[in-house]
Amino acid sequence: MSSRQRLRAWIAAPVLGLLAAILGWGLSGAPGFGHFHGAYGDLLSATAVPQRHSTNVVTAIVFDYRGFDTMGEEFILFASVVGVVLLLRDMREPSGDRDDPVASDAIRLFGVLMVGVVLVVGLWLAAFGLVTPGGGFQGGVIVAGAIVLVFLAAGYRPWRAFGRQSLLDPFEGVGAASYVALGLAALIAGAPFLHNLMGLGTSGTLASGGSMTLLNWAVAVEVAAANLVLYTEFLESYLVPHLDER
Amino acid sequence: MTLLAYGVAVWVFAIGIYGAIVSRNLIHLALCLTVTQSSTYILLLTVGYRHGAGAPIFEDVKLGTAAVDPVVQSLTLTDVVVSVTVIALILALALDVHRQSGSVDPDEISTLNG
Amino acid sequence: MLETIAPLQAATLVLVACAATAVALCLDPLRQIFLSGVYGLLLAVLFVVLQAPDVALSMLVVSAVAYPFIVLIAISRTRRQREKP
Amino acid sequence: MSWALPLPVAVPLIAAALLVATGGLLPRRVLKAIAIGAAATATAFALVILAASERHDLLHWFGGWHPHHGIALGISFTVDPLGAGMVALSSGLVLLVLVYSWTFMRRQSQTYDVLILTFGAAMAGFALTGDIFNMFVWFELMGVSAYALAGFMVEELGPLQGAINFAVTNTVGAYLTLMGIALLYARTGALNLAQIGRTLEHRPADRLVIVAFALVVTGLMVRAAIVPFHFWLADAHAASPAPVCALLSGAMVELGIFFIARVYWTVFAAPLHVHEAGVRDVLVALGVATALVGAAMCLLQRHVKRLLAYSTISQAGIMLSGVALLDPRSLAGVANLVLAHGLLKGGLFLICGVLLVELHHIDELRLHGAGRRLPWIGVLWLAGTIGLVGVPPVGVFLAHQFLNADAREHGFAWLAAIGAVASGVCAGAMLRAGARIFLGWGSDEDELLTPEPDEDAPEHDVRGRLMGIVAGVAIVLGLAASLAPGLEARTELAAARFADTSAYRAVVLHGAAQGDAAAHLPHSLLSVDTAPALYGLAALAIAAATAAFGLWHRRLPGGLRRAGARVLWPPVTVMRDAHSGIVGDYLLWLSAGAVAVGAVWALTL
Repeated sequence: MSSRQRLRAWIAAPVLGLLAAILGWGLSGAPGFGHFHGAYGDLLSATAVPQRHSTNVVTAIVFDYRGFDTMGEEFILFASVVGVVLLLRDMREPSGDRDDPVASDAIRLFGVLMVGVVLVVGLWLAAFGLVTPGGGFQGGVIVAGAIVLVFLAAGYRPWRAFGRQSLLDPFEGVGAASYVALGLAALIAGAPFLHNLMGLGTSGTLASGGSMTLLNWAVAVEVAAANLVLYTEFLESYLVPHLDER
Repeated sequence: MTLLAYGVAVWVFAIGIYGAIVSRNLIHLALCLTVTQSSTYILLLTVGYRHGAGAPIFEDVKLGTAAVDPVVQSLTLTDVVVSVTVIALILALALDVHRQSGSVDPDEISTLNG
Repeated sequence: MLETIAPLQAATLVLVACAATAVALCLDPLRQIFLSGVYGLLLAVLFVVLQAPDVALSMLVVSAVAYPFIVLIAISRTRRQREKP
Repeated sequence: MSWALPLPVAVPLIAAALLVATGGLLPRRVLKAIAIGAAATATAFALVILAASERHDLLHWFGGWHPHHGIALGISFTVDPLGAGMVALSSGLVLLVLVYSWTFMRRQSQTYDVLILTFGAAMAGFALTGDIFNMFVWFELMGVSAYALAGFMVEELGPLQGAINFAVTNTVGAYLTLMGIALLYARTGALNLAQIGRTLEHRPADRLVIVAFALVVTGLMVRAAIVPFHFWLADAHAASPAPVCALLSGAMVELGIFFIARVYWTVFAAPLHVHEAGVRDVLVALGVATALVGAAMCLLQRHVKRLLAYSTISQAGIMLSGVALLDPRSLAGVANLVLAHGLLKGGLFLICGVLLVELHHIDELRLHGAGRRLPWIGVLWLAGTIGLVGVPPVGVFLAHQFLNADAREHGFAWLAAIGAVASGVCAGAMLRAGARIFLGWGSDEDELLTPEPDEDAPEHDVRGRLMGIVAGVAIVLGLAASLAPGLEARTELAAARFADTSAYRAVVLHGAAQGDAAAHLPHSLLSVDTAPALYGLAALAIAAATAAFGLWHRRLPGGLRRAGARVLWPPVTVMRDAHSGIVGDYLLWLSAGAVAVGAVWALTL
């Protein structure tokens, strides 16, 4: 450790202690733990189910009351994945065959079995987001995880065929675009951006919540594709030098 | 309990930044940032908590039952996604730095001065 | 209800603080990613006892799927090249 | 008209998504045309919104969730002319940058365009939003797009850790802001700016509100590159391609300043009213420190993009000290400064790109005399520099006229002198660089300047002429910013409306109707006197003297040089050493700055 680093560590401790003290001092003016009453949250808890026919108030907020935040959030994910692709592009090799890093048949069998299970869990989470905990984001991440399992199970080549960027890009782009498109559709219909144009359906069922359902699926597609691109990029950056060494 | 809940949030915030300041590895630094960010989840959720209240999900609970604040939960959901993306980007940058300079120690890679 | 859940919340909060400290101060990245997995799990538990199942689920999928994957690859990549200069 | 509010955000975003979706299928030119079309559409809507907002505030509730008995249910875009002006400026710069990059960025042009579009959309959303968490979302989207843009030309640009420093410090800054948002939510249970403000307005600020204010403002000051949160900016500019620099310096930094003003007036003005002096003193001090440190560092650079970056820091300090006066009139000055500086600095960065492709270097000393074959570019450089000085009647002149008049009124008359020194020194450094590059004056060695890794030019064929024309457009518009008829009165009225918190709240929470504000457009309220002209000439003299010193300091008598070196060298060395390029140092500075700001306010307010 250089002297500069040691000095930094010594100064950092008291400085962050003071920062914590200031934060704590401010928080001592906050309502006590468990005694919070916010007008906004209370109002939404009371009105979301009758208004939105979604039993999960959090999801109703995510996709409807504050659906615009979620659009921004989707694009944060989108932009960062595009950014990662841009940054790691030179670590990708142009073309060529590869050996499969996974050799054991037992692992493959396990993988094949798991893919189905994980995929079902992911889709289930995405589908029931408006009713129970879960939603497009959680489901999407898990679906992406399931597809990565294919890599373990069936070997690198089929996974690569699936994970090729040119195949995934349309999914990612269309998922992100359809969120905005739903917003613009409302605008064209003369309503405010992201206004719910569709019937609300029965509370507690899959088709409840109107256009929230569509937004939820748009997010699921975008998140799954974005995560897959992310994994592909990192995995490629890993495999290229790895295989060169053989 | 109030002291504990807010104290943990503040502690996690400070320790994450401390870890980032003394970090000697960009990957370590990225994980320290996730720790710092997790303090915001803890703070948001403890702020919105209410004694004796259930989750704001009325699937098999009667409407009108006391529920914790749903808004902070939706904010935290957004926050979690943001943290993944930022970490992915910083890691990608770290890989590039490593390829360029063969090191991930922030003190070794500096070529800018003044 | 209050009596049963408050100790649980307190215990989880303390564990979360400890785990966060461990993650931030652990200097070996490989051990750190393991610790951060544990930390993610603890956070998920905390969110459950704070009545936020949606957030807990998000935290779980992120810390079990997304983080380990990309971080492990980043670690292995930066390690290998250090060994062969 | 309020239907148009989402469009400056939605159009670039959907275009970005479609570019990714169809990237494999369409030829490059078509993709490029889509990107430019989207940016042009966004700019057009931004201008339409600006025109409409001059009559009355515009409001758009997303999802149609209008407030329920004064409680905001959803997210709103709340637009007054200053917010709309920020959108017009940022969208316009995005459009210029995309046109400019038609040839500059041939490799990876598609992903580059995608990120520029999301960056532009984020800046628009940030300027339009009336919701504090929604602000955070756009803040992060802006960041994520910019981090990637700053780091991607790895082979061509040396200092990649500039992008890392940028990403890490700004991420921590965003967390500080988010902590502040959580504190505000704990007190008010609200996220809409108007509603938070109304909940807080009846009680003077207590510890929670003070700490929340410190946290939110500190996070924004990181983005606005205020000392001691500014370190990332020069590093990020050294790493970024020139057109990205134009966006970072021309719009992103200014948006940080803009939101400090927005959040102060909508939320904190009432509870902090009794403590106005304390808030003002701290912000003025930070602004002055930023202006001077930026100017001093600017003087020491030979990497032209870094030189311009430090001048941006200096200007951000002047902007912050203008906001710090907490008066609509100085706010009008800041608005004018943002407009003129954004265009001029954007244009100057675009010129850096021209230098790079035509002359293959970006280092002032290595370019010595090389610019003689680009006379028009040299003229543009000179024009941009003069515009940034504040010489009547062009460029930032009008802004300084407002700022100085208001500073005098509040007993801060010396701020005018600081402004003249800071602008003068920065402009002097730019003049020196211009004289070396385009005229070959002075020596091609200068031990005072900091050596930096040079950049390599893009290897493909590039049409420098198109790039020069775009840069020229930006600079001419920037010069004309002070001359636009009626602008003076318009910004003054706009700033007065920006600071009229009660009207803002009535519009947002109760849908109150406003009269036609444009009917009240005042004639110029500023008294015409000789002070502004004197100010401009003083700054120009400082600039000329600085440039002359930079070019010919070796000709000074030896004794004088040695004495000067003995006095000046130690502080310069310390300051240089502080800008170490190490991210841990920067985070430490950031934390210490947050502690200082928080502690001073905690103890004095």
